[in-house]
Amino acid sequence: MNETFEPQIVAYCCNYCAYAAADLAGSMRLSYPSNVKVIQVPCTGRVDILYLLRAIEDGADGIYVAG
Amino acid sequence: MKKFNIPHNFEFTSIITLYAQWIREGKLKVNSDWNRDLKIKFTLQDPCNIVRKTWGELMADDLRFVIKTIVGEENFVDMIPCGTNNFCCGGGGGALQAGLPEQRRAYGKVKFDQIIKTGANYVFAPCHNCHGQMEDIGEFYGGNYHVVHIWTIMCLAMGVLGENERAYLGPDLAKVGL
Amino acid sequence: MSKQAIGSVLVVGGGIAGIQASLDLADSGYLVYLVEKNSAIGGVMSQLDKTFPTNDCSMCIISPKLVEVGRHLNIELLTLSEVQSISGEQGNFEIKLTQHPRYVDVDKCIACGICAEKCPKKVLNEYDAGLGKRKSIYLKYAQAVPLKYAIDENCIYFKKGKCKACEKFCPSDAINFDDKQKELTINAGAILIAPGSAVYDPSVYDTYGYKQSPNIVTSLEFERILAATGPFAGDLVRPSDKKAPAKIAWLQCVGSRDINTCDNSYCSSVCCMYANKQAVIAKEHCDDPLDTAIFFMDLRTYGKDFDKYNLRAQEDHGVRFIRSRIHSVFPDDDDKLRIVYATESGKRAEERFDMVVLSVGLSPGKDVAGLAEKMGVELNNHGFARTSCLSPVSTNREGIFVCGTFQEPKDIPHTVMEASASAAAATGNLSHARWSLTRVKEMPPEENVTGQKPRIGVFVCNCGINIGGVADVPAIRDYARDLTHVIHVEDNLFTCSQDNQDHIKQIIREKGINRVVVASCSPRTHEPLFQETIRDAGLNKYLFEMANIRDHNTWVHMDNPEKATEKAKDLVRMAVAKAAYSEPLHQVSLKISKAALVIGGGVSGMEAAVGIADQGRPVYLVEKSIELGGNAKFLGTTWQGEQIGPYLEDLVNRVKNHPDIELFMQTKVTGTTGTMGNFSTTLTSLNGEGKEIKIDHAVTVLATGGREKVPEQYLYGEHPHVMTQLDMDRAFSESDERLSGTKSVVFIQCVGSRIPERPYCSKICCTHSLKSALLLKNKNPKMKVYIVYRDIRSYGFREELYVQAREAGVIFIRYNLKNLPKVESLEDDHLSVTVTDHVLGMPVRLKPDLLVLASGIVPNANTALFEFFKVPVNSEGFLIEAHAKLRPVDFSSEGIFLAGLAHYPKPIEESIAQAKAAASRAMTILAKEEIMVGGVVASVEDARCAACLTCVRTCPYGIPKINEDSHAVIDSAECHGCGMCVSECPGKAISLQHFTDEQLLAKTSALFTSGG
Amino acid sequence: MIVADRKSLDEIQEMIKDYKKILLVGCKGCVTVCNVGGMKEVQVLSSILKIARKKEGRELQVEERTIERQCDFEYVEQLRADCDRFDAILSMACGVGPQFLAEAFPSQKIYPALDTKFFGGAVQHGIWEERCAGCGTCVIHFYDSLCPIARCAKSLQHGPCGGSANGKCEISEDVDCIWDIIVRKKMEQERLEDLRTYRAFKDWRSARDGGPRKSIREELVQ
Amino acid sequence: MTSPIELDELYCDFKESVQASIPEANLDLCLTCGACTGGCPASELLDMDPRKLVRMVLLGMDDEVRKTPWAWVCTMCARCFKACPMKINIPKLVYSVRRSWPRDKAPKGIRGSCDQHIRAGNAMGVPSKDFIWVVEDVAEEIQENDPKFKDLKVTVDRKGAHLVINQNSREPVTEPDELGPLWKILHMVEADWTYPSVMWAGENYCLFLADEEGWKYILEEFVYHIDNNLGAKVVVNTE
Repeated sequence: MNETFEPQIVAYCCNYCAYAAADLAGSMRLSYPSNVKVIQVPCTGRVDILYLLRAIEDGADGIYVAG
Repeated sequence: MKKFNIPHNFEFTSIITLYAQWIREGKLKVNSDWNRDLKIKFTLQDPCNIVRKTWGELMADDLRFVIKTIVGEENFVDMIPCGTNNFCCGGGGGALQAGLPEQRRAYGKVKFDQIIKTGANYVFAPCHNCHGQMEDIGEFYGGNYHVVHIWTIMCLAMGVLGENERAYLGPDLAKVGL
Repeated sequence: MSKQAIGSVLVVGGGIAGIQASLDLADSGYLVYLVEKNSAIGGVMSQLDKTFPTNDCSMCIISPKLVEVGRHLNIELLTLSEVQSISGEQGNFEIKLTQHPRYVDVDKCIACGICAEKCPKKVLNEYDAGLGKRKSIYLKYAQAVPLKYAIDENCIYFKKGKCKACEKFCPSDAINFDDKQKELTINAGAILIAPGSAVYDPSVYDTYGYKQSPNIVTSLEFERILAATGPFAGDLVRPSDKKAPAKIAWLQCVGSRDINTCDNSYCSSVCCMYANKQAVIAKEHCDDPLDTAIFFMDLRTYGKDFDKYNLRAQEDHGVRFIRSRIHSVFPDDDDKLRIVYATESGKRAEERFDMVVLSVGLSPGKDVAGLAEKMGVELNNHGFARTSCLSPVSTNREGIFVCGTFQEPKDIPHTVMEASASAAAATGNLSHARWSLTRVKEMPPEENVTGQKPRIGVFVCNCGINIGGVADVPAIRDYARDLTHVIHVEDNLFTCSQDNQDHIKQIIREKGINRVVVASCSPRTHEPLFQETIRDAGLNKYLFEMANIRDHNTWVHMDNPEKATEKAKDLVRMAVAKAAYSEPLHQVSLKISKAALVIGGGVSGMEAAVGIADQGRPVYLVEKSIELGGNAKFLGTTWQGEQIGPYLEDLVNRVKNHPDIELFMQTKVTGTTGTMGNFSTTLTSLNGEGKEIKIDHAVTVLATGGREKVPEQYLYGEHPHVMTQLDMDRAFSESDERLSGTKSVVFIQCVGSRIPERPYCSKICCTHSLKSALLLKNKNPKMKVYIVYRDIRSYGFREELYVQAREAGVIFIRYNLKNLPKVESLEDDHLSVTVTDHVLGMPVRLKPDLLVLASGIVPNANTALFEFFKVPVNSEGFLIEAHAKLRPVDFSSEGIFLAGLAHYPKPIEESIAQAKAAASRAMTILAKEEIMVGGVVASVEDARCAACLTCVRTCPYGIPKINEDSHAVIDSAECHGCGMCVSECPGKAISLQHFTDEQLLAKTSALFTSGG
Repeated sequence: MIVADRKSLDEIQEMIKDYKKILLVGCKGCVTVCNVGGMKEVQVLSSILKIARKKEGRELQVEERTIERQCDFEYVEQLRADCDRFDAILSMACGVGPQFLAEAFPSQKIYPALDTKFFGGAVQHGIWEERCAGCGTCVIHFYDSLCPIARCAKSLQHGPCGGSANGKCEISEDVDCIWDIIVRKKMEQERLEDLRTYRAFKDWRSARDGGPRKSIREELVQ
Repeated sequence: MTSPIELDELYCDFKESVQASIPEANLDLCLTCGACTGGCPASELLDMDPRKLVRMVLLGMDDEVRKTPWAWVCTMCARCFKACPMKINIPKLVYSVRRSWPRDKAPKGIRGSCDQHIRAGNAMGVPSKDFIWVVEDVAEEIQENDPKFKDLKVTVDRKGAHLVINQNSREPVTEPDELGPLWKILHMVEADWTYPSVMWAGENYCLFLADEEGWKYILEEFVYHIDNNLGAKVVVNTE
């Protein structure tokens, strides 16, 4: 993996825990790479395996499901 | 007198207050023309006993009014800090006779630094303890300033300062107003 | 109390206290008159940049509430008004008000700002704490509510009779110079005073030279310097030369805890925490490292997560904390400021700073004494409202209540709690006048957009510097222009401000937008606000999508603006992709139960139960032990010396004999289902037969409490003379023989608190030890009493106890984690405590007859119960509230509230306030007949359903059922909208509205197509 | 219901390795109920196959269809229109499905994506257990509706074998000894004697041993 | 490690005595906040500072308090008192410490000056007549060699004079020439002033020694002399 590799990572975050945590990381001004894009779901239970597979099919380099 | 509540029917005041009063009343005609070109810098030590511990800001203002009248506002530099918050010179409370010169001089270092910071050639010491102490720390720490009473410079400004009354003046003022 | 009580409440003061109280009152059925003396509401909180402990920017969390008050049908906002006189009594007050002229017609003014541009007269801007300037015709601040200009008294026309520039240029000729002062008379059933307090003016401290150097600022001025709307637009620069500072010092206790230069002997409670916050936030504003030093006496970070915040400030952000009060600040060359201070060991140290912030305290507002007099409200010796700990929000006058900093300096979470509490107290006996004066809002008919091609409007927000300062907002806006279905794009400074809301409504109508995307901050805080706005424009509120380009983007990628801009574009593209598939959804109204379930029979539980029952709603109170009272049973007096015993007895009786309270002693909750409005919980009695009862209720209040931690150190349990504070209280009440003949007593503070295993402060132990020490000294002044402490946290007026204790000769010795006191039992079985005197640095030994350990508070273990209600707890086991700052009594899941020690350790007066607040919050639901449900819920497509029972089995709330013609059915009123059944259903028969597969897949794939 | 498991990915990939365009057909019957062959599982498998193929750098087109059942020709007919467009058809139904498809579309190559296992039920969501071996003559009423034919490794009908130890079958401790359960139940009901009644030996011809079977209902046959 | 101080055996007698004589001393209220020590030039001298002194008093370490020579280094300038949030009168505490010293142990320089002041009315111990002689001698000199001041009038004990000036004893004894300037100023404003002969010196070493009897005696003598013998209305403290 050369250094210029910019992975595209999609993160399914549940509204109450992970999404709130991501907000908190923002208000605490922690910093993390910008390759992660958060998609808000009511609960990680909502994340169908199909989403993960379709994401990979579309070119995702990593998927993060946090709840 | 209040401490022992000794009855007395006279007021107690300071000569500084009188100086200021007399200048304001015009009785004491003095100005700072003499120093307009000489531009000799003066600073002032606020004696704790007459400023912070008793008359406070009033005395601080009177002192500055008198001094600015006799040396010119542009030639006066205040210490930092000054007025009621000024540091003590270290000579008060009998320190000069306390027999602890090393501590006294260490105490006076703050005052010395203050004086040097102003860059003034002369320091007004309207109190004998301050006068003695600042003289001493001046020599001890090698300051090139001179310590004078207000009356000395006031007489100089009025051109009435006698030749023998210039012990505390530096060479720059030795001849002025003779 | 006369029957014809009026169903309205007067709230004096439009700060966060007045705002929260007004919202609670208006939402539970009362007309509110909110009187504010300035031209807009918001109070001191609106001037703050960021707030602790969450670091939210103050404006972002208050503006939704400002807008809500501004648009609330049942809140009559009376700005530039003051109370002249009041008459009448509880239930029926008549209040005379004077409304000063605004000289601007509020209906016509569109706050375009041209008048201010043209106005020649410049005056000091008090909103910017005098740092910046504003015009004589002004808007208090950008997000002000009401967003209307006003002209102040220095206007040239008033002074010299000429100019009128504003009138010439005003596009909607809203200027009205002959606007007169109006006298209004209103009637209200109760009055609630929340005028707040004044920020202390430190010019009397001549040693600090506040006026001499522009780089010596007050903490409020520093907030303005940090704020994006401040005089330097958020750049942290020195006022003297506008250069970025390298070193800043904070001096604590300026205007507090001082009986020499000023006469505020109390502690202002908030300065330690805001200094922590300001240091952390200031560092963020500087590119190169900023050295921050806070000079303090006792570090009073006593609230929830405050100590953690402080530890983070020290360890992660490198803020230096120097325990030394400063004598003087000397101006130095190049506008620097020199501070000479004594270290803890007495050595002299000296540092030069670029800026000095004076952490000024809070003192009574200047016209507050007059107001109190008009109202007949007594003040205490500090000039604040006098209240009793056992009825913390009531004043001496029936029907008049108080909350916020007018009662005592306090932080915003505590203020918000008190605001809700006073709302409940105020309407304690106005319940039958509920909904009598309130109005109903008719929404414009909803446009039917089904079948229409999507026409998306994208609004990109700058949020001051929060987004605009990092990402290239115009580029994001232009990028969005050519995304599919997008017909309108724009960017604004503050999308959430009220003028922008009206602007969005107008654009929606003009351009026929049928989907709206806002790229700004977190939907968790702002989605309801925007949804209501587009609903007001006739669009169904679900035709809306947000892209969080701040919390998830600019705030966390500050070091890489290009990447942040790219990511913002991706997030906007994803949001637009999902918005294209969004469908209108309709909520349906659902009858709700009237009852409330309160769990926990301590003071908090009982106060909440009585609070709700007094409002005429039935309450089920469940207590698992055999008697009511909780910890209060062991307490002697409040810190103000009020007897707790009689109060508790009276409270228990009121609970037992209250017609609307059904008591379940020795009963546990063994299961619950349902959602807000329709919970159904099974209770099991523990005394033998274990009979079960199912009760239906609309809301739940968790008041499960906490208990004193049993100390594991300092010979507790091994030596008879080592006791905890409750043991000491018991010893006092039973005049235990161990107390007679004691010659020396030692208290050790922070036993089991503020340590790595429990990194929090239990908040009450300092006050408790001080109270006990004073009792001992009163018994025998000659007795030697020592308090071995780390920080004495007698915040607010409790500082009086600390002064009295020292006056009585109690000796305070400070220890720290690296040098704990050593407790041994000598051969003659006498106790010995060795500790290092923090001033002399010498070991001292005490031989106390009694050793009292100020042990901390731990929450009662209720993992099963919390599991039933699915409420989260933090790492120490305390319940996590919805929002630490502005929703300290709610949970994130609707309809459940919390109060008392289970939330965080707190003194009894704060527990009572929180319990009443819970009651008030509950009433915002119980007051209604029905609530709107549905929206984001799952729905089944019968044709695809194979009745395979997967959904029935996976749903955590057990809601899906199989009906007679063997299809699954999900009751939209019950469904929590989590979507687990949707992703598990093998036949793809269920879809979660607003989060359908189509929408989420579109959002996911949008990330990977074209760009990103 | 008929319970099946999905074949491993390698096995499926091996089957379709030569084809570029396949049709993946799900069945809304038993395999949906046991979460292995419904519309969701079809989409998931389709995606997995495409990703696997993409990793090999070869392209694969998959179309997805899910019909009511694959064990009735009328439903199978719905695929007729498109069936020729594909190189092969992958059926995600129980074993019956691929065979019916093959019978309906003899020229098309049909492959099974599942391994059909047994008749059974879900003792818990996600765990199915065999209950019936389809022996053709049900005798469970003799054993208090606990069928030793299906649930005993050796289908013994007259008591447990020597290998039964503390309720577990000798072949694996995950398998309960059904006889242990039968005897305990009889003892609870104090009707242990029932097991002593003589019964004729079992006629296995009605089972698989008697060759492939048919079930004909004259009244329904046109 | 030095053995720990047994606090329970110490009793704060000294603190009680100070509180008794100075009720508003507020000693107990000390927050150990360090404001005094931060602003005191005498901090760290002799390993002592105002906060440590107050702390020793509060802990009852009376003999260390009485023993520390620091009491003579502190000049009682009250800069600590100005900033102390609890208004603790540390200067008066130091005064009390000085008072608790046996007279013969106090610094002999200060004791000497105080004794001489009691005896001779000025700290240098110069007899009044010598003071009068010097004054008259310097006055004559000025009258002779400066025509502007030929009718300069310097009097001692002149009844009915409005102002009484208390002159520091250093000038008349060691630097007589320094007396001139003040006289000239007083002359130019035609001030109606005189020197007192009794307790004429302006300094006050008995105060520094904290010898209350001596200090009281000097004042009484001085006041008696002014009110009864001179009847002056205003007493002026010189620079």
